[in-house]
Amino acid sequence: MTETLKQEKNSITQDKSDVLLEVEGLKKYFPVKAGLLQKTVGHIKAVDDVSFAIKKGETFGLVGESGCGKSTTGRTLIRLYEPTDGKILFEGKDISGLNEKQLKPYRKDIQMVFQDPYSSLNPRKTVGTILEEPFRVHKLYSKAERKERVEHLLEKVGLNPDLRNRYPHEFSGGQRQRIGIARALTLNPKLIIGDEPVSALDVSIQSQVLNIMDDLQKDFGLTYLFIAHDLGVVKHISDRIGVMYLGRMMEVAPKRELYSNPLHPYTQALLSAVPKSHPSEVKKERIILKGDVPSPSNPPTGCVFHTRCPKAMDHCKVEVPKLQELEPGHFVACHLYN
Amino acid sequence: MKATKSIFILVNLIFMLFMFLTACGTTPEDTDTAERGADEEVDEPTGDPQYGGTIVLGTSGEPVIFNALYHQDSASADVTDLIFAGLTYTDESLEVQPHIAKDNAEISDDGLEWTFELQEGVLFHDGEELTAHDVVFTYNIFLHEDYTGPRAGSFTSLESVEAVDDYTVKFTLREPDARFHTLTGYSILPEHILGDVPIGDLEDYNEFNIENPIGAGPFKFENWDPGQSLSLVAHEDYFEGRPYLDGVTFRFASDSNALVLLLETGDIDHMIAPTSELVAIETYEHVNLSSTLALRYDYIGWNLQNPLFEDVRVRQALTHAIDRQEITETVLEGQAEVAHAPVSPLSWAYNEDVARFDYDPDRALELLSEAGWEPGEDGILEKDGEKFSFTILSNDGNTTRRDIGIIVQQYLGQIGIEVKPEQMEWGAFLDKINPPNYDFDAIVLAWGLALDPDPSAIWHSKEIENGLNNISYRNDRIDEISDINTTIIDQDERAELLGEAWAILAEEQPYTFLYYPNQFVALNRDVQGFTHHPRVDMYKVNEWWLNR
Amino acid sequence: MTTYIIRRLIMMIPILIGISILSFAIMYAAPGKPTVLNLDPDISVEDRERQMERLGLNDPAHIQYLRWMGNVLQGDLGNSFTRKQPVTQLIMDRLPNTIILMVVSTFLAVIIAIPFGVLSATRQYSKLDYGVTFTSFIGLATPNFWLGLMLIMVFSVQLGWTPVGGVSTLGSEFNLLDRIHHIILPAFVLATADMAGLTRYTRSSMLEVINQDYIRTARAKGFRERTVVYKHGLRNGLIPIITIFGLMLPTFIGGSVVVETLFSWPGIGKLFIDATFERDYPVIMAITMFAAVLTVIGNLIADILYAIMDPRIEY
Amino acid sequence: MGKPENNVIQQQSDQTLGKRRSLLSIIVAKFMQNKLAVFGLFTLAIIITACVLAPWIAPHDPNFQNLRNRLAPPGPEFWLGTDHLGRDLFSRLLHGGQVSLTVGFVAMLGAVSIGTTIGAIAGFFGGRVDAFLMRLVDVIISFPNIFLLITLVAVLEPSMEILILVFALLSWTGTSRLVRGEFLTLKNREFVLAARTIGMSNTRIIFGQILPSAMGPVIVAATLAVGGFILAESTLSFLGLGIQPPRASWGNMLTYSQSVTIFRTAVWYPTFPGLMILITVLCFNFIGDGLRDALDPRVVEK
Amino acid sequence: MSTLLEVKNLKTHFFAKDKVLPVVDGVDFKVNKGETLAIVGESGSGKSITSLSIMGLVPKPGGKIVDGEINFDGKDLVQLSENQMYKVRGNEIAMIFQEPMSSLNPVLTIGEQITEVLIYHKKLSYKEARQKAIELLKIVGFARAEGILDDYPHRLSGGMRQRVMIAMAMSCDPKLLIADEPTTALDVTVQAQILELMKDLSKKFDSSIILITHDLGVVAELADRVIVMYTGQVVEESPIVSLFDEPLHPYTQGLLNSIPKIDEEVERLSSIGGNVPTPDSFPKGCRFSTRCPHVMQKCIDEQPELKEIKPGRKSRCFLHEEGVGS
Repeated sequence: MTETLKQEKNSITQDKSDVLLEVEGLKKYFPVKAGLLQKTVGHIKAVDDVSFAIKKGETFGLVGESGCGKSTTGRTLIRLYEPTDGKILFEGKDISGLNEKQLKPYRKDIQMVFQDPYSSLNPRKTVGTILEEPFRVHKLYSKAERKERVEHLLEKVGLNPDLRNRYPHEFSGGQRQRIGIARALTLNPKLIIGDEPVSALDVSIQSQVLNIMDDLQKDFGLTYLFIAHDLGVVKHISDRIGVMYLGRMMEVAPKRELYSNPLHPYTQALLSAVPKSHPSEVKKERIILKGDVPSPSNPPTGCVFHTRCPKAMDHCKVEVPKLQELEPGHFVACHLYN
Repeated sequence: MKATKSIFILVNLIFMLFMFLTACGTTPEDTDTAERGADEEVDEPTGDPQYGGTIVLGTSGEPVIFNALYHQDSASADVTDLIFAGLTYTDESLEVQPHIAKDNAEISDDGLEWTFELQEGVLFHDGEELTAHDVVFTYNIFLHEDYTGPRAGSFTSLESVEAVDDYTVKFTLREPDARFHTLTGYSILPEHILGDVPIGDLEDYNEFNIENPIGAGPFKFENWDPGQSLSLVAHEDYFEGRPYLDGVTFRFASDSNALVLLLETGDIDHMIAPTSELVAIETYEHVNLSSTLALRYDYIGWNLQNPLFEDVRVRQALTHAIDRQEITETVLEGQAEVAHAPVSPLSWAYNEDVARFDYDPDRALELLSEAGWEPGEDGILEKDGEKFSFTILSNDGNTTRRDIGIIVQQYLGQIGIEVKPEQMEWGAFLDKINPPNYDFDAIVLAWGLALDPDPSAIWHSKEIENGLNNISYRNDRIDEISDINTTIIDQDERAELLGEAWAILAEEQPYTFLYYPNQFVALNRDVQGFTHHPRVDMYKVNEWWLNR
Repeated sequence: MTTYIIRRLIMMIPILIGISILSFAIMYAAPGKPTVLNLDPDISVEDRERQMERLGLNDPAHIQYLRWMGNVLQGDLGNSFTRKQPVTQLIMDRLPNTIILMVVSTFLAVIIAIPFGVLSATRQYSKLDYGVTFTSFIGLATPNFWLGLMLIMVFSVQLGWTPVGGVSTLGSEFNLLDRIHHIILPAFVLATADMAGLTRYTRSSMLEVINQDYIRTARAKGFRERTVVYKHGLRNGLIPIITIFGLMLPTFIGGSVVVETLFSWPGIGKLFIDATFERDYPVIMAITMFAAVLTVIGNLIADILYAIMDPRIEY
Repeated sequence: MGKPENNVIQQQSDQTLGKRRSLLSIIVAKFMQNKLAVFGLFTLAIIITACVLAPWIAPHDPNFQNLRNRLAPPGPEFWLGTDHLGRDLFSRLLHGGQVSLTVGFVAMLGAVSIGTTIGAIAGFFGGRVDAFLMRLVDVIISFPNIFLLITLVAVLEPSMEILILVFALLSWTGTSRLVRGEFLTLKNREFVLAARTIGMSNTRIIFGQILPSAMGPVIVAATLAVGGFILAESTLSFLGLGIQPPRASWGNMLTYSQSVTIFRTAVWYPTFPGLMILITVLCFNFIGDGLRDALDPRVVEK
Repeated sequence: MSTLLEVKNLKTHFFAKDKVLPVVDGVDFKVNKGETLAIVGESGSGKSITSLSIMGLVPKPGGKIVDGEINFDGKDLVQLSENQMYKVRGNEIAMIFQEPMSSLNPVLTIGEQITEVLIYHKKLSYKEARQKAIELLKIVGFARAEGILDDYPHRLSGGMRQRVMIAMAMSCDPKLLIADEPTTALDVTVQAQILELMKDLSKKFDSSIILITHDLGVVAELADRVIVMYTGQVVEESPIVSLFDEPLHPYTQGLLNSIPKIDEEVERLSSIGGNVPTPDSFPKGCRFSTRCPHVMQKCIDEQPELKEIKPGRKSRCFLHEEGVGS
């Protein structure tokens, strides 16, 4: 059932009317201050000119290594950070410039699930209080209704509703992450941004949570932006995937296309670096990247990947490659394909 | 591990021992049996005076400047008294006596011309002779328009001073001034050193004032170690003969408590002893206590701008209600005499025959009742719905006066008057009580009396607006007496007039005069030849000698 | 680094100006004027007035402040009102005493606190730890002046081991032993509270460090516990102490007020107290500013030391 | 798949229900482990109770003087003897404790409220607001505290209220730095970000979300501050600037230890207030130390 | 193949005020010379404490080895005095840790931290030690090794620090290297670098390695043999390939199935329900009984033993007795 649904979605990529969120040229720079007067001497270009679109009901995966700007992208989208430049079109309306008051209605529509199950729940409040908070902020429902809804949500994420009077410390990591998901669901959002929601969990718990997220997507018709560094997890949950490196989008493609036919040298290296899933498996020749990710405060010129790219050309040092659609739905930012 | 354990035990032991020592190590030594006489003199000298030795004088105030024309503090006065000499001095019976002058002033019949003959051979520390020109130089500074010191006001009656010859000096007054006697004791400055310094710069002329004062007194300035000590050495050519002591060292300590400890350990030989520490000092076997009546009285001043105290009967009642006898016997360890008027028994102008308002709470209530004050429901006196309630202010530095505020609260409470004692820091206290604020109900304070008994500075109504009459006392007869008494040169005649003033003030009770306290000097038994002066701390030190 | 220091020095300026304005304002608002502190019937109203004029006290507050500021910028701290001497002179006479006292008590505090703090941490929950903890708590809870009084009573008066007060024996030539003899009690009293605090800080800082991963690494390298604690632990543990240390500096000046009074120690703390009571504005201002500068510089030095001790900090 | 999962839920809830421990009980249990802290709390409770009940349990009027019975040694009538004005020391000790403890507590409340508010604002909003407030803190910290204290207390009349005010106004900086530091870390904690994503207002985030989590260190600091203020009052008393008589405070009673005479003839007089200060401050320090361990967020979150 | 290390019935318990936490509860395994043994388990399985027990670095106070033997190269490490252990740690057995960012002392240079081991254990002079350190750094892949020596750890990236840690661990040619989650904190491309490096080194130095990890991918890359730990006990022991081919214990099965893989696609991940029980709430019977899909009454009542099921393969499960197998 879902299999067919997903395929359907893939086939209508080009239909703009189905787009829930569109990001155009998003930039988030953090100033670097130094010197006598603490002037801004440069910027950490955490997110630099990133564009992509998420369609209603799909899961868009965002992968990359630490420092690539994937989390910053997520946090900028939900306006925890002020975007430096670019548009964030939610259902066609640009929310990048709205102030907190104008933003409030959209707060219901976009929600976030955080990485750390320990710090994402206020340790001094009961689970019930945490889950009722969104209702109070938006002045929704009566007291009784709130309680009922909270219990319903807890059930939905597989927790016993009787535990609503417990404090977060009484729960295990996986349970807490479910509570985090439940909180994101309280306001019936359209889009949920998952910022590494399972990376802090043990393997056996991780799969529980992924399954719950899958179930909820079906039940509530949710759209996910799923940020993660684990390629296996991203592959499992996503419909389409964007690969980021040093603040830039390297490649965007439907998941099967991406994993079977990675075009960008970075994507290729990334995939080849994933450890074998079976000891007797023979890997295609592993591409070992040299060195480390450069500092985002002083990114390389031209293509940001050229310093580590096994296929780098002189041209790559000079010109920033554009993200272009090589095959339908498969976008790559690389000079190799010019 | 063993080692650390024993360290731990040791540390604890030391700590406990320490606590124990401090708590129990100091049993009082038969303090109760020590006898204290009001005018006890130091042991008689045990032999003939001998030369040599240095004594250490403990003091809590540090001097500021060694120039009598500019200093305002007693610590400076103590030192300058030893370095400089004046034409006259006031002896322990408060009589003016000649010093550099051969005799007391020869006063013309109209009282306007005062002539002094100077002794010959009086030498400054640098060997120059002190002559009439130095006297003229010194006194002309007061008269100079550029003079910046605080004494110009004292010399308004002086018109000029001139040297008749090297050893004769003549003061010419504008009008007769009985007080002028007391002004002739000022330190004589050396003209040969200061003659070229502009008068306007003299106050800041530290080369002389602080670093190297040169006088004709018994001791020479030697060294000042700020904050710690100041040493003087004998002036070999002192005109009254070389002092017995080789030197005198002032040792500065933070407060009288520190001084008492220094006295106990023998680090200092002399200190002005506070009444509150007598009990301790008496136990020191190496220390003698000398006491004499201080030229001072303590009082409670009633702010007469406050309607509460308008009625003289109320003021009298307040005095009746306070057991001054008990206060002097207890808080002051019996070392004080109850006071009745604003004049010291030591003064030639003292009048014993004034109204007395001894402790008599019943009489107090009667008087208050006459004045319209009757007990209200809560026991507090009321009149026209007003409660008899006020604040009594004292300054926090003086524990005795602070305690008196508290004691008075209880005494007056017993007759139904509500008193709130309050203490303030001295500067703030003065700001509050002085013009233009007069912001107080009652104050506990004391007057250290000037050598001249002229009452005008405190009691004349013209002093209300800007002077020391901050309780706003007003009495025409007092104003009159104040105005004329200084023009009467004859002491007996003046004493009679002043006696009338004291009687009026005692009757009117603008103050409740509390007591005349004794003052004490604690002196190492080795120090001989000491004479206790009621007003001058460093009195005739050239006659002191050490029996060591 | 240099840029950082310069920047910090520049940042001091507004702070110091702020402090100077604040203290001037408080002082000016204070009741009581310098020259009327004596109720002397011999001094006439005119004489008082003339003195007010001479000291510039009749000018409006802001004029007085600007004049003071102008003089300070030219290096002139003015003359004391009551002591007739240049403020610089007064301070220079007393400052060495205060500095010596501070240095010795700091030294005492450090030399006692750090070893005990480290021992206490490395033997957490041992008898020694409890002993040190308890003793430092007592040190923190004892009123400083009371401790001083008791020590004087016991060691100076009862036992006669130490002098009652002062910097040196009167009239003696400079003598190191004599100086030590005089300074030991006041320095100890001044150091007590900080000593106790420092011990606690060292302990908790070391406890924090001892649980770090790199300590485990050092142990895994097979080093003896002593090497682990002193080579790998202590340097890291001392880094936060440096900050505390910078903050301690001003408390020493503050504490010196009490200790100097107790031990008749002629330093600037005692001078300040006297000046406050005398409303000796130039002296009050000078000492306040001096203490403020010392505080700010103390913090700066602490930060610089911090950067030297901790290679992670780069400016 | 559905069945085992439900099964699991059941098991989970049983499990968690079994080891239910509220936050408070964890903190209390942790605190109780610290023997010194418990001792401190117990002793302090006795002291505070005695002082609060002073008007009822004090055997004498603390201000009634009997000048003829000054500095009487401890005895059946006056348990701890009398002072230099013949007042009952025990009664004064109890009433003085009221004053000292009030000074300590109220000043602490003031300092903590100011410090918390300013620290919270600076830490939460950051940027210029933070820079300005921290410069203000720098000024006050760089201001030699005791000097300002002396000047202020000298200038204003040293009543208990003024003393409290001055203490509070000068002592908030530590708390504000502490709170600011906590806010700087906490404001980026994910539960705060979560609160922002649901559109919660800043005020609510500051007071409802961050502040409760930041209170741990503040409570510890506050506990220690009470003791600190009691000591500070006694130091000011030593300089003649503390609580003024006839009102008794431990500080101003202790100052009589300065008098050699009293030390020699009535050593008990300053000893008792001294001990009370020592013990009380010690208790506060013990409690603070215990709370530091008990309120350590690592304890709660792990 | 000779045995280098044999752990027998190791019990490391933690003592809290009112309870005993059996964090490591009867662990048995062997490491052969030159072999890489992986210890796999989720958090709370006791794998890290097992490794610290071998090192004699059980966190104090609280932790204590209460029973068992650790026979290493002919001596029982449990019985060695602290002084004797100093000679073993860092010299014969070296260890690297999970957090490269915090495992190096921030105030000492890289050079100081490497040379101190050599000077201490191998009694080299400073100069020799420095030379050797440069060699080691070159081996772990630093081209400019000299330059690195005087750098402080904070200037290096996570991957570089982990290399430094490895260089440090290898400096005394240890017979056994314990790597506790050596790549967990690293990015996947860096992890690949480190894994390659470790493969090379294990060959080059002929050291035995105990690799502790929760990541079965890393295990698949590096290990020869695997033991799977759960709640302080070994639940399965197996050569690497057969474990992946045919996991015996239901826990291992669940673990393998719940990992999303990049080369397979499943509609729904299988998962192990529930949570890992904490040491104060271990069930009475089989410790996995609270989560096991095959749980039987016997499992709740009794603890199964670790038994050899097939040659070289052990499992702790009653299912094998019943002949149910996998």
